[in-house]
Amino acid sequence: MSVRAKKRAELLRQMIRIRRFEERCVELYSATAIRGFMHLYIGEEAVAAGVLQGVGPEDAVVSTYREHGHALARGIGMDAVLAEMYGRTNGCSRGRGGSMHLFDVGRRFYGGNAIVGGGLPVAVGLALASAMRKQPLVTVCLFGDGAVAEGEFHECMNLAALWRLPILFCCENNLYAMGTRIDREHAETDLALRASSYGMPAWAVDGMDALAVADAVDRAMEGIRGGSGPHFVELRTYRFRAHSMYDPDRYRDKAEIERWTERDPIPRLIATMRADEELTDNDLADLESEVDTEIAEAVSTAEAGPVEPVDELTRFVYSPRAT
Amino acid sequence: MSVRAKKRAELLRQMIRIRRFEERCVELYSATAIRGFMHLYIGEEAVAAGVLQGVGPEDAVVSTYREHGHALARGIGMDAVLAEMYGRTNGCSRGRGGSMHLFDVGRRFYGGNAIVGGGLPVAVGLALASAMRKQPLVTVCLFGDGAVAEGEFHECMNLAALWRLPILFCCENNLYAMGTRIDREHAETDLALRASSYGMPAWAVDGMDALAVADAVDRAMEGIRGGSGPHFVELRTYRFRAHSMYDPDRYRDKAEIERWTERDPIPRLIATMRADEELTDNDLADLESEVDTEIAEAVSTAEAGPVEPVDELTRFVYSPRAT
Amino acid sequence: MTTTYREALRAGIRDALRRDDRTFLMGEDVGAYGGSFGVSLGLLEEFGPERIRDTPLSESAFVGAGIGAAIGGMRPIVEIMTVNFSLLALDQILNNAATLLYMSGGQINVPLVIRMTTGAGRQLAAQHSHSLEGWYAHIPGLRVLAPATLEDARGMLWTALTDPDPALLFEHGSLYNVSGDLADDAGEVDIDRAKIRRAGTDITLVAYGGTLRTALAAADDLADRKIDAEVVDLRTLRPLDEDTIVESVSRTHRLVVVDEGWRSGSLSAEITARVAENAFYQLDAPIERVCTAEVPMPYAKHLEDAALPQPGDVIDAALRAVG
Amino acid sequence: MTTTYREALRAGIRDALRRDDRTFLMGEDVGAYGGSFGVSLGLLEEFGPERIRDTPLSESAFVGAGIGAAIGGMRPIVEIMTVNFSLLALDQILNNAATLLYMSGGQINVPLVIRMTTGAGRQLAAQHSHSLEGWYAHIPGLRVLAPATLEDARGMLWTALTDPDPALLFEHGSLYNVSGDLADDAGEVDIDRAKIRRAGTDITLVAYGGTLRTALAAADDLADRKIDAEVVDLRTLRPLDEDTIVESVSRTHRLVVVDEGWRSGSLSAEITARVAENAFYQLDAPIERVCTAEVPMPYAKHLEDAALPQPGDVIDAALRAVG
Ligand SMILES: Cc1ncc(C[n+]2csc(CCOP(=O)(O)OP(=O)(O)O)c2C)c(N)n1
Ligand SMILES: Cc1ncc(C[n+]2csc(CCOP(=O)(O)OP(=O)(O)O)c2C)c(N)n1
Ligand SMILES: [Mg+2]
Ligand SMILES: [Mg+2]
Repeated sequence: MSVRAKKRAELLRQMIRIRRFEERCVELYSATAIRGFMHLYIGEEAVAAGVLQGVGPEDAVVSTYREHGHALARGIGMDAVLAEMYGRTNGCSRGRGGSMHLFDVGRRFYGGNAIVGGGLPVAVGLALASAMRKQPLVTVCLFGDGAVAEGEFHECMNLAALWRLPILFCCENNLYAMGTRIDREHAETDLALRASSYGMPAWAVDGMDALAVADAVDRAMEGIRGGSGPHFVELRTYRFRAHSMYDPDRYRDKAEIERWTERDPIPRLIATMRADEELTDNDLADLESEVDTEIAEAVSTAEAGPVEPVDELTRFVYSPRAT
Repeated sequence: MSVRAKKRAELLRQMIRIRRFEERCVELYSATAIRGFMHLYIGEEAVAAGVLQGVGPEDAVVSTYREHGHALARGIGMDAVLAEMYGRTNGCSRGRGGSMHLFDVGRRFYGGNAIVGGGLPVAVGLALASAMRKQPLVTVCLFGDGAVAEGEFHECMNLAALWRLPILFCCENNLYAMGTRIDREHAETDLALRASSYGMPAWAVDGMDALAVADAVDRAMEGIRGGSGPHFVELRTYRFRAHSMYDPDRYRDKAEIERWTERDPIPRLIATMRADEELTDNDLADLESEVDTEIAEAVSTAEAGPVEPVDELTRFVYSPRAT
Repeated sequence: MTTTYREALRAGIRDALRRDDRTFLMGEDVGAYGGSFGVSLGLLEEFGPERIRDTPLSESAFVGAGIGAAIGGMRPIVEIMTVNFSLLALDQILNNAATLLYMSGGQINVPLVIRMTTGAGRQLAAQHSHSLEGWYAHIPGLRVLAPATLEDARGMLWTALTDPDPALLFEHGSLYNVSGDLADDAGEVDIDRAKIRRAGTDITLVAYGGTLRTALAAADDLADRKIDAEVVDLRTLRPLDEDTIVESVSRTHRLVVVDEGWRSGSLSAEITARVAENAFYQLDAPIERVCTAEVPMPYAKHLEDAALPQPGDVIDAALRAVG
Repeated sequence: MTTTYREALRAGIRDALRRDDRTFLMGEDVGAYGGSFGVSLGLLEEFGPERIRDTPLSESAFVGAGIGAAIGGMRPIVEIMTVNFSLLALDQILNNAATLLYMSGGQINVPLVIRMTTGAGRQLAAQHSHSLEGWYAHIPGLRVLAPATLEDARGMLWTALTDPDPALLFEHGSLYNVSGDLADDAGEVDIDRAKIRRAGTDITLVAYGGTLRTALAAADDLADRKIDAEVVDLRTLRPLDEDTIVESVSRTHRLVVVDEGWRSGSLSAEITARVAENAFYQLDAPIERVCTAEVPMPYAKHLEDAALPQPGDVIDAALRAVG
């Protein structure tokens, strides 16, 4: 396989993993195996796949509560993610975090922040640390269009640009912050334009096209690694599902959802790969069945996962102190 | 006198009132008649004079802790301002506010906010109220270059622009936020450019030129009253004195201060008026002596002001409740 | 009429909007989405987008705008989606809403009501499970309300809106679906006094908001054990109705405080202190507090249950006290 | 060596910067200005702008950046100019700094120290006079320190920096100029235990930070009246050293708590509650609290004095207790 074909295959694989995983999560939520807030990524997979493929193993990632896709594409085991959503000790946050708070320090995946905009300052600090430590690393920070309205966004863009920090801001613009459409949350709806007003390279990309996302991110990462400071990419995407499992989704037009569904990133990449003869029906079937197996195993692992003893409730509030 | 000459005379009068008042305040501070934080406006008078002349009597004004000039130009009595700084009951905030918290609801002067950026949301709300009540009024909000870095600035610019509120943002860019020079607080130091990225008319003005400030504000107010939503003017100015009475001013070059002092707005306007034969030596002497009298009277009033009885300490925490 | 807590709140808001055209509701997703917890569902259709006003994700700006609008003559109801996000607006609440009346020497009233959801119990984990109403009850200048019943859900808003001072209304997330009977014309309720929800002679259980049901459940169980518990619903957390508490304890001589806040520094501490100060010689046993464990709230159900005050914990505490 | 509290703090910071090159100081005006209260004066020259890092006015961003930098391997000291402005960063402190370790199931340490000035007494009025350390002491996951002596000013930072968990250091504004003797090689201090600053047998006065001097002054006066007061300096506000307090009260049987917070819901309430719970049968009189009046701080000196805890108030309370 060519390098290009390999890359595409990997993008497809990640997208399908995320999609099928979350489809399963919906069932598990209905079956009450998963509880709390759960925010689905379905429809937005091209962003996770395209962004995370460009992030080096030592680079840092900061995400939001809608982060199943980011976590999986970052390489956190599906079993550890699902066990977390089951609230088990073998979960990637030991059952304390749940769907919104996935962590994996080994993979430099720093969550999983459920305060809109709350991850941005932390990401700026991670970038500051690598800059001060002269490590050639990039911090990648993912957040939504809604977060752009928060004060922290502004403060962080300014700080990152002022200090020329090695950070990539990835704005997942899915056109809605819960039920609020972008033109009712932003005076300037061109978010890349907003970002560029801080004096950093910023542009918008078709977030339904995994290849375009990957290319944009590769280009941005190159710029950042080359020392040209923070970059911003706006990934124009759409969530096919409601905001969370609690959301009756009254505020969107069926027609709008349909229009976007036609741009589903998975069939789209499949079509491209087929046209370029990089993917056969067999390949796809293999991939799907591989993913099925992975999911089945994740469910078993999660179900078999031990429950934290209640007397461990206060563990990790503070570090154990040397005495 | 022509309308133009009258306007200029008034600008000059206000600037001289503010200047002489604060020069006196410095003495009174040394004499410990005034305490707490005191932030001088000396050097920036053209902004207060130029902005406030354009504000109608029913328009609202929101200011900062550096607001002696705004308060005086708004028409709050010098005696009420000074009595406030003395902590007396005849002060414009009944002695509870001090230098940083001057209020006069009758003149729709809503303070006097000492949290940097903290006045902006309130101003947005005042503008929202007049818009919802269909009153043809404008809210004028004054703040510094430092405030532009705060998250609240961003949130408020967006909200005002999104809702097309009748508000004038006046950024007093005196190049420093305490000891921090503008290029160390902002990635983009052109603050008008920053503001225009929210899609509102925004431009910079020579804040040492009272006439230029007045013209810019008149133009902006016309736009806002005409229904074209929020405007932003950046007033490029300089404080001749330290940030506050506590500040030893170690961070600025003497040469820089001198360079700016040469652009003192008061001699500058005097020169213009003289050149246009609008001002004689006598006029100026009259003006100065009028102001001297006003100050002397203010000092007497403040000194004679009663002190709030201590058992009134808890008054105004809550409104008296009808029972 | 059978109704839910959610519907009672909605009826209260609808009453207010109909009664006074200066009243409007503003917050994230109050309009098209119908309110994050469905409280304002249908109001957009009834009152239109001017009065049911969706805001961007900008807690500081829109809470501050509520303050400004109140000053400007409106009677805003601001919804902060949950108490967790209110931290982003805390400066506006503390330094403006609660302070302007005093700081201006009695000139500026802020007739604003801020509603928000509080509390845990739905596996929303560490960032979405706070009970911080105790913090707000620390702030002079605020009135802090916690409706625990349908009557209060419907009527407290009414009373609060007639108050010229700012009020905060905490709605416990676990109550929205609670249903019961409520008179069609239920209206204004007293917000000055705590209320005895169950009379008893052996021990006083003080609770509020989400913990009232916990205390009542415990009281039922204690009754089976021949312990006759009195249950006091605080209703108003600031100013505290100390008299009702002290009076009850003076009859029962024993006290358990049930509070969903983290134990150290929660409102339960203040109640304990008040009783220790004012009914010390009435007490026959140490005061007991049943609070939330001092941990960031864990996601896993069994851990969350262990962290939160349960009827069993209240029963144990009561038994120790009568023991 | 004679030194001031300010110099002791500076020496502590200098020690830290010399000892560990992962340590840096970041905040508004810590560099060129020398720190708002002069604490970091000269450090910029000694350590350069990378390590003495001025930030824009962006409390949320730079506090969050401190969190991120700590996670990323640095040992940041973040200065928030005063506690008043810390509200703007409270979300970062509560929802990230205090929570990440727990929420990640033990993966993420945040070895961060945040310093800030607290307290009133200098006529800075309502927005600049808060004592909110009691609020921070409510947050699980934080260590909250209040150095009241030169030893602690110098040494607490040292100990806090060796702690893998986040710590907050509250410096009372009225202490900076206090001078006294301090050993040249003064270093690390215990931050786990409260300290008896004056032994006594008749009554326990509990104080911390700015109120320690008030309590000691009262104790001197009480001695003249043949009342031998013990003065306990809390030093660490979270976790509270309950044992030392209870042990002292068990000897003296009487307690006055002196706290500059507003009375209702201040730390004094928690201390009262702990004693009421754990030393109830040891008490011979109701517990007394001497706190700040529940008002936004007024500017006028006589009103501010009346609002704040004074030695006379402590004496009166003690006399009531020994009654
Ligand atoms: C500060 C804050 N305010 C409100 C919320 C509630 N909330 C959770 S997600 C969300 C919408 C965020 O939209 P966006 O940033 O576009 O991300 P998306 O959900 O579309 O991925 C809101 C309002 C929150 N979590 N944090
Ligand atoms: C939120 C907040 N942070 C810090 C401060 C302390 N402070 C007071 S004034 C000031 C500088 C503000 O600069 P700018 O906005 O340019 O106004 P200027 O003083 O130059 O008029 C600072 C840092 C404050 N009052 N509020
Ligand atoms: Mg979105
Ligand atoms: Mg400035």
